[in-house]
Amino acid sequence: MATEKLISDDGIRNDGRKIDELREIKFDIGVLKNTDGSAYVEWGRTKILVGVMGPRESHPKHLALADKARIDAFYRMASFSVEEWKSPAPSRRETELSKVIREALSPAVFTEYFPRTSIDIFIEVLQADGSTRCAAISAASLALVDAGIPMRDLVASIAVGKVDGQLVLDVQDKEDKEGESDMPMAYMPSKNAVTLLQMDGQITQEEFARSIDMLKKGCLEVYRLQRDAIEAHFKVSESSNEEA
Amino acid sequence: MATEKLISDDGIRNDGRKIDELREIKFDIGVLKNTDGSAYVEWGRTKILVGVMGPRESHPKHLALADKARIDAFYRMASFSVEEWKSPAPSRRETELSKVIREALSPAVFTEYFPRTSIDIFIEVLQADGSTRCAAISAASLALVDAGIPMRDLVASIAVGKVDGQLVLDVQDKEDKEGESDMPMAYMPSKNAVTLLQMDGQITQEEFARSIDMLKKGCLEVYRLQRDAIEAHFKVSESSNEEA
Amino acid sequence: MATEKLISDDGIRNDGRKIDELREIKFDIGVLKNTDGSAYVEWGRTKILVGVMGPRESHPKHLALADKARIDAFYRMASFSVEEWKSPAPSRRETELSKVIREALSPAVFTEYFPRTSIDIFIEVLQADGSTRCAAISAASLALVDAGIPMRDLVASIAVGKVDGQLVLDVQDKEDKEGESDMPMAYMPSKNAVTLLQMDGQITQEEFARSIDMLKKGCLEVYRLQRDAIEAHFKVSESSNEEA
Amino acid sequence: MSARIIPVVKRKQIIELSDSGKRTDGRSLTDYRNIEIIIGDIDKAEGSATVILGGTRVTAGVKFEIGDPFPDTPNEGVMQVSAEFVPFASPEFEPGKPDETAVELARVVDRGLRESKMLDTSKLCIEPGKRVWICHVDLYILDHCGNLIDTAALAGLCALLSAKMPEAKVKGDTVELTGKKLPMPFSGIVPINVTLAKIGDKLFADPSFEEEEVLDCRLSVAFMQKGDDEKSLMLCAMQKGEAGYMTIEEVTRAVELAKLKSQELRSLVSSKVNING
Amino acid sequence: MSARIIPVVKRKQIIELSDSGKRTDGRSLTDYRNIEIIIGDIDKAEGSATVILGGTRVTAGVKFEIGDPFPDTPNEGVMQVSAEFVPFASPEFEPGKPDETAVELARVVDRGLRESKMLDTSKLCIEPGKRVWICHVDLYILDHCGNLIDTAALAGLCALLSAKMPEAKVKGDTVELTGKKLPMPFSGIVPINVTLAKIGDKLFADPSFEEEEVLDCRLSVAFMQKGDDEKSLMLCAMQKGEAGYMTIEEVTRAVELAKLKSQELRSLVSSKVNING
Amino acid sequence: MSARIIPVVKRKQIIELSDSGKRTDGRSLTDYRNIEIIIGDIDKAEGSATVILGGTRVTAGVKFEIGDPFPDTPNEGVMQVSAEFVPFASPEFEPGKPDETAVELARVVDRGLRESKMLDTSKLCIEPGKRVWICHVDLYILDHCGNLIDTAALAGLCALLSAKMPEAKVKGDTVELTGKKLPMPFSGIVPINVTLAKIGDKLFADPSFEEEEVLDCRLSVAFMQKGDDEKSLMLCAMQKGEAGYMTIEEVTRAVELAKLKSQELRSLVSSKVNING
Repeated sequence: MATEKLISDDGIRNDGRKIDELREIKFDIGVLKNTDGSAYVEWGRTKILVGVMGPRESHPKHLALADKARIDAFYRMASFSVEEWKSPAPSRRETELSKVIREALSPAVFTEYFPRTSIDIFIEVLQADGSTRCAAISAASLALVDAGIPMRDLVASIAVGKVDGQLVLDVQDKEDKEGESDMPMAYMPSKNAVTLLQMDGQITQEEFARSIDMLKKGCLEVYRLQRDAIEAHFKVSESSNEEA
Repeated sequence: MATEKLISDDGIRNDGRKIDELREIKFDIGVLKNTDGSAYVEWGRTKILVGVMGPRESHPKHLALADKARIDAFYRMASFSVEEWKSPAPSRRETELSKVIREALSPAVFTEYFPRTSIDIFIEVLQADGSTRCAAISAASLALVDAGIPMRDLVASIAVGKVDGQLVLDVQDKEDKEGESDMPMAYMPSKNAVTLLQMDGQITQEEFARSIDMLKKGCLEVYRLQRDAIEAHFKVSESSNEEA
Repeated sequence: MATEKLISDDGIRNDGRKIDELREIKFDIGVLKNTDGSAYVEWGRTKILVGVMGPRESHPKHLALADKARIDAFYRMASFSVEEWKSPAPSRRETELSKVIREALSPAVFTEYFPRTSIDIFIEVLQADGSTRCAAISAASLALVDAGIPMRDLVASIAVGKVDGQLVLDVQDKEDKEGESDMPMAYMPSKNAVTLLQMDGQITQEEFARSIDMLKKGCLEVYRLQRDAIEAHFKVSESSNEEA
Repeated sequence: MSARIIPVVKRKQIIELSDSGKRTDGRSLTDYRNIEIIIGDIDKAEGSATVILGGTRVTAGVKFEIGDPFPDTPNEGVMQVSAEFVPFASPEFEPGKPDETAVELARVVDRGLRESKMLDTSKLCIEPGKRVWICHVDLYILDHCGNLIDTAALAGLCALLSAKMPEAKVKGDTVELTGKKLPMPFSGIVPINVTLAKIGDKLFADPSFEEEEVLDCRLSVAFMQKGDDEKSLMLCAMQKGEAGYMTIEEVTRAVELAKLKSQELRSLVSSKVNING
Repeated sequence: MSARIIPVVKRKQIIELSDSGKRTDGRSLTDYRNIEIIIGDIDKAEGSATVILGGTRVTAGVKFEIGDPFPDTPNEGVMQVSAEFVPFASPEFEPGKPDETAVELARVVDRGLRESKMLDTSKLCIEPGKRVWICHVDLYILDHCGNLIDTAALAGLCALLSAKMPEAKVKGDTVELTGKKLPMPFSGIVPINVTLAKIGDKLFADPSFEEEEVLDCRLSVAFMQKGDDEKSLMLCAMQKGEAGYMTIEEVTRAVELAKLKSQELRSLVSSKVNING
Repeated sequence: MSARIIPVVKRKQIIELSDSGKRTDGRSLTDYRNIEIIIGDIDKAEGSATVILGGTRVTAGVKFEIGDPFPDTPNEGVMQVSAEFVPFASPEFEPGKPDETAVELARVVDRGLRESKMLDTSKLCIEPGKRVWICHVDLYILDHCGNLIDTAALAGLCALLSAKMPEAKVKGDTVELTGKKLPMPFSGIVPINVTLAKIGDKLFADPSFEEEEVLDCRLSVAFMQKGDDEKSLMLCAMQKGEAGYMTIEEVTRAVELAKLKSQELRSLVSSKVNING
């Protein structure tokens, strides 16, 4: 629990942000050479690489689905990504996050276009400073686009927390650990579709309602950054094509 | 080793039983909804659930046998079933018991009726208070009957121990741990077939002979309870069929 | 690091050998009953059994190679083979040694004669007293011959170490642990082929050149012992055939 | 492929029925199935409960073990929730296979119990920085007929509420167990988990196995409350599961519905076990 | 399927031969194959033995390690028997696969040694409640030509009887090894395991690999005796194995036969190693 | 089978080109690809570096943890190198599968760093015999376009050289972290690993992925040197890899070539990070 205050009297958080301000977010698309699609995100100090392999033959074969592609997500944290050295064996937390991230991204993918194949989404958290699942989902959407996989919409994601009794947008590590609650959401704006929603901590029903509003606005902001990144990436690709 | 006596001077054991008296045993047949056959037993404080799946396709296929069904048994103890919290990873003891239980039940099953299939017997010890393998085998026989699998006979099982120098029937936990020996046997009465026999501790050859006699009598008593349970179960099934 | 000297002033090592003298090496061929080929070596106090299975069907099948046999080597140390009790779970050292031993032996085998099959080389170190990989490779060559697998040449192996500043041939355990370097090599004399070469410790380039010379001579000596062992083995087999 | 056609047909039936507020087993959309709660059935455990919700059966046991504290909370004991799928609970469980479903189940139940602060873990400390009680809450899934999360959450809650903890005394270098059992350090707060399934555009409380096979997604919401004090009612955990989605309006409706159902379930728990330990 | 026809034919042959008291390798039904015992072949171990019974070969090594006592026996050291199947011992062993056969083998050998009380584990305690000797008895199955249990039991017994234990001295907070080797705390009791196979209606001592492939079941019986004192002869472990059965009369005959054979084997052991340590 | 024909054709091309001293990507036989070194990119680690060699990318992180010393070196800390293959680094890596290639990679990098004695591990001791620093050097393979060993060795070296170690103070029974960061106990020695591939009768420095697919074997040679002192230049580790062979003359040529290339790479490292810590 917090002993020092995390939000100053004039509403400034311990990293200088306002209550509803996002950290600096930088997406890079197409950064890996051995994948079908990839993206890198720096989200404040959080740094994540995502690689997509597929659609490709399912292995082992009996896992293939007759009418659609099988999507798998693997969320892993590098041993040096957190304060204390982490064993590389996947923790129960990593297992759960792999599941909810897969379920957050699946509704966006036209899996029915690729029956009997697998799409594997590999997420490597190089440095973790809060909201890694949100950053991972947002970057993975871009990696899927980079892989040329048709999608219903991008999935944008962000978290709202309660810190010193106030709701704040885009929770970083210190706020997550010392704050009162954490509530990440993933959202497809064009579908009004909540594809991930989790919460832990204590909030009133009224705070829940306000959180949902903030999450929606935050997701739209991330969505805009994702679209900017795609535009920038394809502009570069195009101009380099023209040069060629 | 015992510091206090486990048997009183007038031949009463520490749980009030006589030397050759069984604990209260209650069998229930058909207690699970997702199995092909099931049974539950309360045997004193020992509580065990058994579920049978099969005959069903062997998986992986190369384990299937061309001329008969493959039988597997899985004996597991719940983490809270014993005095000290038990890790859910199977211990070497659970591995060995799974093997001897499978070998105790196999001779009773007409496996040749179901070539290329598997019959899996899952045993979950919810509470362990001695003689769990005997209780498990006896209940598994009933679960196999419930699954409609044709059998040569029921397998009944019980243990004899040596406590304070005397042979006693149906060993419970305290007698097992503080006593001088434990000797479980499984038996098909109509075939005079000993399908499980183990012993640890020290006994003379004369005590061995007497133990065998007691085990045979004890198994016949368990056998009677098993048949009563089957009769009761099918009477109930029948009457509920009539009602329908 | 050495506190006492490992080499006396008149150039005698702590086990009585001269600088360039091998330990007593005894090869036995065809010592196991359940393999296709086997060999046993006592190399000073180092004792190793090698069994070869194959060429046989690859399992699982998808590991089979279309144009040649697949070779695998499994180097394992018995729990009692070293000073401190060793867990039987394969260590990272055993994993690496399995790989380099496989790569040391592969160039000698006419794998192209046996497409779609596997040749498995199982190495069990019963007692380890230095240079176990060299002894294992040298014995495995004989086990492959015993299995009737056609080979380009025998692979002979030995190590050179630096001890008290001097280069010595055939490093035993104490010299390996307290010495300044260890450099094992495997060699097919008729091909002038170095099939294994490793080094750890610190040596000058001049010492490296001298080491290579010593290693070559040492390998030729081991090679002679290997050929003697084969000759002795087939002489015995022949005469026992004649008797039959 | 026929295996995948059946769910499609079933889903259509279930959606059509739901348009008139009905379900295949006769319940209304907001009804739970029958709930049976057995307290203390595993008397060798420090606490235990079996909950049978419809046909779904979970036995939870609480065991104490002496262990090391986490480095960042040296003065607190540890509550640890785990879930085991017994293979006879469903034809789909394979023995010995680690399962993300079991991991998610355990972690969702864990968060509901933990975040409510129903248990004061600082009272589980034996020797600060050195030795603490590890309180295992182990959930054994014995029969799976749908809605494992709510069943397991109830079983875990009741097992915990029925538990007594062993008394330990530090004697110089060692710890001595007195053999006495102490009341658990409960706060009177009771968290209840309610799972709603979305199928088509309807929400279904307490989904059956059949409904789970065809759902779009589920939302599990834990509400906590201290005793009868309705003003203390708060959300303490949420988890959306499965590969479909809800709209924001559906999420809001689900939370509202979960609040109502949590009160019903909390009453039931209070009638079975003393919520103050 | 031809693979399964061969055993049927073999079984018939073996049973027919046995009717005239004979076996395929020329032995009588109660004969053991030739037994070779090598003591101390692994001189880096604290004790070791290799036993070759017919073609079956097991090397056992004894190693000491300092460890924690079990909570329920704080003043006793630990003897721990394990078995490893080296993959070249049989074409059927796969590397790295845990095997119930190895587990059963180790546990049967363990029970024979342990229940006989040949070793006084209280003498393996270094500091009560804190540090004890763990005495590893590791059985390496190197060649499998039938009757692993008896071979491994003999190898484990001989390795143990040939062992010396290291001397440890408690110095304040730490333990110092003096480098001296002490005699083991043996009681003079020697347990011997004898395995009988039932094939048809006959009992076969020391079954060969071929016989094991076609047997109905086996019964392993351990008899212990202190020195030459035949009055101290007692059973100390039994294990029925494999999926067939014996009648009660066959069990009784098997125990009688095992008693006789155990005396022969005990004499052999006594001639190779000092049974008092 | 076509999958195996392509390498055969490629190998022919590569060998033909090499006869005129050329490679498919325009390099000479002794050229390295472009090397980018980023220091300190993981600021939560005590030291970190990312090295991009051609397209091959490895991020190394250094983390400290308090642990037990090894029994045979009670007064020394522990440096531990491990390698993780992230599955997106190559279509051939499968998640969760232990891999002998990763084990070999980690151990080769480890030997180069360790045997050079660049780090004085006795200075990583906190309390002799009781508590030491474990210095994890973890290599994450993020993109594999050939020559993993040299890339990983450079990344590990640079991460280590950029690291600071935490200050720990013993207070009675416990250890307190002051929060201060101390310089690492470096000796000024820098080991550099150079890998040569043999294809046909030529040696290729810094093999690309394409070249690795068709090579006969590789030889990795680590040369160490203290500062600018060329007289201190020595070999400190070697590893031949893959299933082909080299002649003794090729080995000698490879060592000579590795010496030259190691000097180039050492200059590059010195320009990026202070080699004295």
